[in-house]
Amino acid sequence: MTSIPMETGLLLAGVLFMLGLISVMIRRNIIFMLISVEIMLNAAGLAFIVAGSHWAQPDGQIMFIFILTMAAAEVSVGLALILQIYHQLKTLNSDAANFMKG
Amino acid sequence: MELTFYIAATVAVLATIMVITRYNMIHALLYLVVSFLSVAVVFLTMGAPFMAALEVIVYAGAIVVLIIFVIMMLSLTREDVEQEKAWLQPKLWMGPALLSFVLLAELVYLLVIAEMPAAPVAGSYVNAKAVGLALYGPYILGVQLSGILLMAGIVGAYHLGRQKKKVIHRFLQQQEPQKERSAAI
Amino acid sequence: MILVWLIVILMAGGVLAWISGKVNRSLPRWVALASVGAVFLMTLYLWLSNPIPVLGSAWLVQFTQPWIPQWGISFSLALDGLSLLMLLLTFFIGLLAVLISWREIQTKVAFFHFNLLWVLAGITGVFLTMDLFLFYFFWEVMLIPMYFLIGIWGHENRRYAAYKFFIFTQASGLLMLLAILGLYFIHGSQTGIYTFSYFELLNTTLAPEAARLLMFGFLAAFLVKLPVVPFHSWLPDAHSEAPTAGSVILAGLLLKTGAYGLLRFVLPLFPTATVEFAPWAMLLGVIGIIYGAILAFSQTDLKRLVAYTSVSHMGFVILGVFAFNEWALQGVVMQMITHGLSTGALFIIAGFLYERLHTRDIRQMGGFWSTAPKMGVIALIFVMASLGLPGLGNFIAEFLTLVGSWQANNWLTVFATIGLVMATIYSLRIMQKIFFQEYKLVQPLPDMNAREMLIAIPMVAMILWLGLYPQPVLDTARPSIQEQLQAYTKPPIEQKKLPSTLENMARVEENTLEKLSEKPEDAKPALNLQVSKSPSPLIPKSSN
Amino acid sequence: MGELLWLIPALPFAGALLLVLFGNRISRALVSAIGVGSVGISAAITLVLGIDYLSSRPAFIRQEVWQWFDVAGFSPSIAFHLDALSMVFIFVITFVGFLIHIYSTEYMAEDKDYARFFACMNLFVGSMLMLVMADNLLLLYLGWEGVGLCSYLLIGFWYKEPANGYAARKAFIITRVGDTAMAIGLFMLFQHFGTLHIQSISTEAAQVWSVGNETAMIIALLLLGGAVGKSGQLPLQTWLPDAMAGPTPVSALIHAATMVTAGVYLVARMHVIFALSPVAMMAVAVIGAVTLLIAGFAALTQYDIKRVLAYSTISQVGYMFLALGVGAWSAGVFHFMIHGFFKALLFLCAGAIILALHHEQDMRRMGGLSKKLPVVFYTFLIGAASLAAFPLVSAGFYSKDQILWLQLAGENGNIWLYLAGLLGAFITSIYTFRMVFLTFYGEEKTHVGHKPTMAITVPLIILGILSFAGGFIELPHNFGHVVLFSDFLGPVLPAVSVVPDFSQYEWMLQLLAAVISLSGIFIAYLFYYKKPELIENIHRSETAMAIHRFWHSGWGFDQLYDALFVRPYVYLSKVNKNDFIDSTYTFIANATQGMHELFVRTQTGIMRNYVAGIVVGAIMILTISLLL
Repeated sequence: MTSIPMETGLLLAGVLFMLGLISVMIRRNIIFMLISVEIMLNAAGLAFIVAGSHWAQPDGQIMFIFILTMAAAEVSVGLALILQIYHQLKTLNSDAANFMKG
Repeated sequence: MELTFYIAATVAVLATIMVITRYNMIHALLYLVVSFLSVAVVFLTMGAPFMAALEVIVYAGAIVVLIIFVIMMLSLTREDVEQEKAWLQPKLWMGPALLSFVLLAELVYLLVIAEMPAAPVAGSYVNAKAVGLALYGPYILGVQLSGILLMAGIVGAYHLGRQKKKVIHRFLQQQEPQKERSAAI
Repeated sequence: MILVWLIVILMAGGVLAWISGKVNRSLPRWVALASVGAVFLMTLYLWLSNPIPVLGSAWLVQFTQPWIPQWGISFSLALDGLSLLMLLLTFFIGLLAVLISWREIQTKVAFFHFNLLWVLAGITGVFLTMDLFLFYFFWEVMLIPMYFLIGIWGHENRRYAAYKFFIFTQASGLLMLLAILGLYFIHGSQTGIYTFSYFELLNTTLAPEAARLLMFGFLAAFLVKLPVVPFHSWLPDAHSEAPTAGSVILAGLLLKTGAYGLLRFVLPLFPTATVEFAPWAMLLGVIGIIYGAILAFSQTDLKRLVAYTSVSHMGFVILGVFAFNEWALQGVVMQMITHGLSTGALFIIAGFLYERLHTRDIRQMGGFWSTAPKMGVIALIFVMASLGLPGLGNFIAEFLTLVGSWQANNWLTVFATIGLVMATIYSLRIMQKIFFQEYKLVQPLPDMNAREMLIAIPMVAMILWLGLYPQPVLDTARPSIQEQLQAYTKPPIEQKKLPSTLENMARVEENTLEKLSEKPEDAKPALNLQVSKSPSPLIPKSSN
Repeated sequence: MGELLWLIPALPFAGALLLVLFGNRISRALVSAIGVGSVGISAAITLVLGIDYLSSRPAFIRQEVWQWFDVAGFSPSIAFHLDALSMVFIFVITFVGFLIHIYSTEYMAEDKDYARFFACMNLFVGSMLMLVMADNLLLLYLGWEGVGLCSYLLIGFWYKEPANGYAARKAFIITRVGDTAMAIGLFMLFQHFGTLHIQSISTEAAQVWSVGNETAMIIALLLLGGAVGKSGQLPLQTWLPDAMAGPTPVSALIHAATMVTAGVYLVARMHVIFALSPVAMMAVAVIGAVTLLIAGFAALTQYDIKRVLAYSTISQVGYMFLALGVGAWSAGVFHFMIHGFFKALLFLCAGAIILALHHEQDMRRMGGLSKKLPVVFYTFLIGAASLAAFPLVSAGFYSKDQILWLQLAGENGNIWLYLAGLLGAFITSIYTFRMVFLTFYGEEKTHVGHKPTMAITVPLIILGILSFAGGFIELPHNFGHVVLFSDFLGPVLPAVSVVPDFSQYEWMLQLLAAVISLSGIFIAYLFYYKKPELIENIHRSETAMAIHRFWHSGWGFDQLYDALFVRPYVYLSKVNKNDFIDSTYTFIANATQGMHELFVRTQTGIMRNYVAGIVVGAIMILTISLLL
């Protein structure tokens, strides 16, 4: 239990985060982007847990709970938005929603 | 225990790679569930069983289910998978992957050069009681804020999820009349 | 309390004018006329009744009420001779502005008069406040309605001009705010009293570098407003695009707030830094005089031409302010008043012509004397005023300024005086292009009507009065000018040069003594007559 | 009687004011009554005051009307100062001015802007009176500038012609150049004396400064600048010939009674300052000498009768400067007075001719007028004789002879100045009688229309008498020795000290001057009446014609100034019409706009790009923090 070095845990979090990040950048499908964001959030939560376990303090876990809450809220709002976009544009292509083009 | 950790970590990474390379959304989501579950195992090895449970219930359970519901509502077909395939050209991977690896490299470098302070306590097991006490003790404000956030999320989701006839902003309408087509439908 | 009333009447009048527009279209005009008239009469009463100076100094009336005491901000107003003169000018020009808009402004009449009165209120506040925070507040108050005046009722290119005006003055005003805050904190850290009060801040001792920086902050606002040459370019646009009333207020009043700020704040607050900066400031003034005059010559837009003459005339102001002696400062005060009148009058004439011709292009004018001789005479008088013809107010102003600046710097004064020749060149061009030459139009140009004469004649009377008997004005301004110069207990000119200056001072006293001794003679009917029987052409005065 | 002093300038001003206010609403008769009457009453008051003054002989009379202003000891008054010098000037101004006003009632009778004309004329006379009566230099400056304004208004009186407007502006601007120099002189005087009161300055300057003081020299030269501008002397003389664009009475007023003599007055009035500086005195004399020659040669070649007279004025004022420059103050003032009479006479005669010939001014189209206009002819002849200094019987002879004599006999005299004066006298008599022969002799070339009536002839006759008789109040020592005039001026202007052992040659010099004058007349007779083919011969030579053109254009000064000042100024102004400083601000605005255009491209609206941007930013920040 104690023998797992913190670096390894953090490295895992980092790798997961990177994978999520890559996916956000390459995907056009907006649902995939949402999924990737979930991966990233999860990775961040993992980093908190790793740190919390290293210090044997509850704070890391509490942060994870907050991230979890936030992820839940985010995903519900995000999905609602996706539905809207799909209804408006009849596509899941995020590039089509470029109304903010300057 | 160590071995468990490494196996779980490997599974998590592999599952995540699978998530991000799938063309079919449902497949990707299944891999995502695998990824979440393996992360939950990692949590267990880290001495956070309560969090592992939450991970399974909320992430692998609620969130993924939510996404699946939505995908079902959109009634996607094989064309969409083909479309996804067309979008996901190999050459697209290069830039983002490079950027991310640079970032990862820097992160690793930072981890390597950092002098890790030794853990003060040998046993790093933190039980649910300690978490609950901290949560409703010093973090009570955070809990309340989370409640508000969830409330806002519910309201927002409800509001956004409603079907409306026409929601294109008047500025956009004036400036980009070609977007009318989507609004007209 | 009367000072508060001045501002309150204007602001309330503005709101009332706006509301009354709902009732009747022409009611706002009357409301505006009544409120400006009321404050004008109040100020006139103040002037004529000569209130006794309070505080044992130049201050005539004071009013202080804490506003935000935590930060040392108070609603502090005070009136001295300088502000009194400026207020008289403000309300006089304000009355004219209301009158000239009677026919010209036909859209959004109520809102126009609201803006007009609020500009005047802002200017009044600027001339009265003795609290730097409040000063900045009023500085902004006069800015925004002016922006609307230009932007809504201006000519073709009004948006551009309004933005330009706003950006220039606002950016420079923010620098002033920084300087005010700097002064506030320096004073606070020195004495432990954090206050924006002008009188308290006067006693701040500043390190030379700090003084220099803070002075430049204040200068930024005032020099842009004045304007001094590299920062003048908002003025021609704003003046030429604004409606007539806007141009008149801009030229007559807003520019004067810059000059007033120099006199009231820069000189007493930073005596050493200003002395250091003085040669450069005077140089800027001279450049302004010459540059403005050269540019005025080639303009074809009448209002733009007059705007550049303002640049030229304001050069005299800064030249005089930084000469640090009473002649120059009296000249500056006179210049502020007479320039307000003469340039205002030229803008009014441009407005009259625009009403008739719908153009400001002087190439399309000419020969108007034959059909509009009255307008010709009035224009001639003000053109002559602007070139500094003796007998009209501007001459006194320019001559005193130059006499004063000569004591400070000979060569710059020489160049400034050359500016008078250039003033002649552009002024005569105005007359030539508009009133002389062959008459080109098909329709005869109607001469001035009764309302227009009602506007023009008081201005003519004022400019003549100021040219022939300016003493009441000079007397009113004297105590406050001496007050501003107090920081220069030893004026720099006395230390640097002129061994004979002391003699001059002695002679000055001698003169006043003699005047006293001549008083008994004044009682006789032929008091002013002196027949010398002595064979030598010595007058008794200089015999001692 | 001194209480009436203020009325002398006030009446013309009041007349001008009335005419400005009501001129368009009252009848012409009333306009002329106000216009002529105000100056007439001034003249009458001058006469009364003059008699009073002569009988009581006070040093001066000073009347303060009110204190103008008072700033820190600088306290000029609206106050008038009457002494012998101003008396002479007031006399000439009011009387000659009055006669010109009478004359104008007929000359301008047809003009539409009758009231405006008289308003300006009154203002002109008033300003000039203010100038010569001022007790301080600031009030003098008021009159000084007022004169400039009126010259502008009157030269450009017929404003529809752009050329007239140009001439008017030229006059105002060029004289203003001189005024500026004078203003600087005033600043210096104020700096040193703390007052601009003329008498105090005069007394103190003599005490404070010794002869040759540098400050005194600078001040004197600056004042000279002002004088040169108003008096049409080198180098600011170019406005005066163009000033002929105005109606002829205006020219008469400018040349005889007002304006051009202001410079002479200023130098005479400030003679204490000038006397302190030999350099400045020399400058005055040299400017006078050079000007009188240049203007004389230019006059020889003019065809426009008024331009001949204009150049002759420049030349004659040059004589006055010559006199002032050697310290012969009263001789200069004497010549001013005589010149005032005969120049007014000549101009008014020229005006009568022009009126008779339907506004024809070219002498080549005149001729044979001696029979048609006898009064004009005889009076013109008197004036011409005076201008040409016809010996013994003309007033001009005595005044000019005195100046020439003092060039040699005065202690500041100089043989070169004398020779210049003598040559000038020779040329003067040539061009004067060239004018007479071309205009009045030969065959008639233009039909005579308007015959002058009383309003024109009476002033001519009066002026003719004055031009004839005026000289007898001051006669040389060896010839009657009448010194009424210089005695009169004695208290104000010191007499010139004469080199003692020189007086024996006086009669020789007078004879020389007489011979010069007569030979000039003879040459004019020969060339322009007896043998016109001589002129033809000259006209055939290329060189002669080149010189002719050069002189005709007034020695090319106009072209020179045009190239040196006018065109560069206009160019500078036009090229920068849109204000290059503004373009720097426009540049800032455009640069901001450009940056906007640049950065707006990054806002693609595509979310993936934004994410990539965030990543790049994160990498950059991390890298930088790692490197540092």
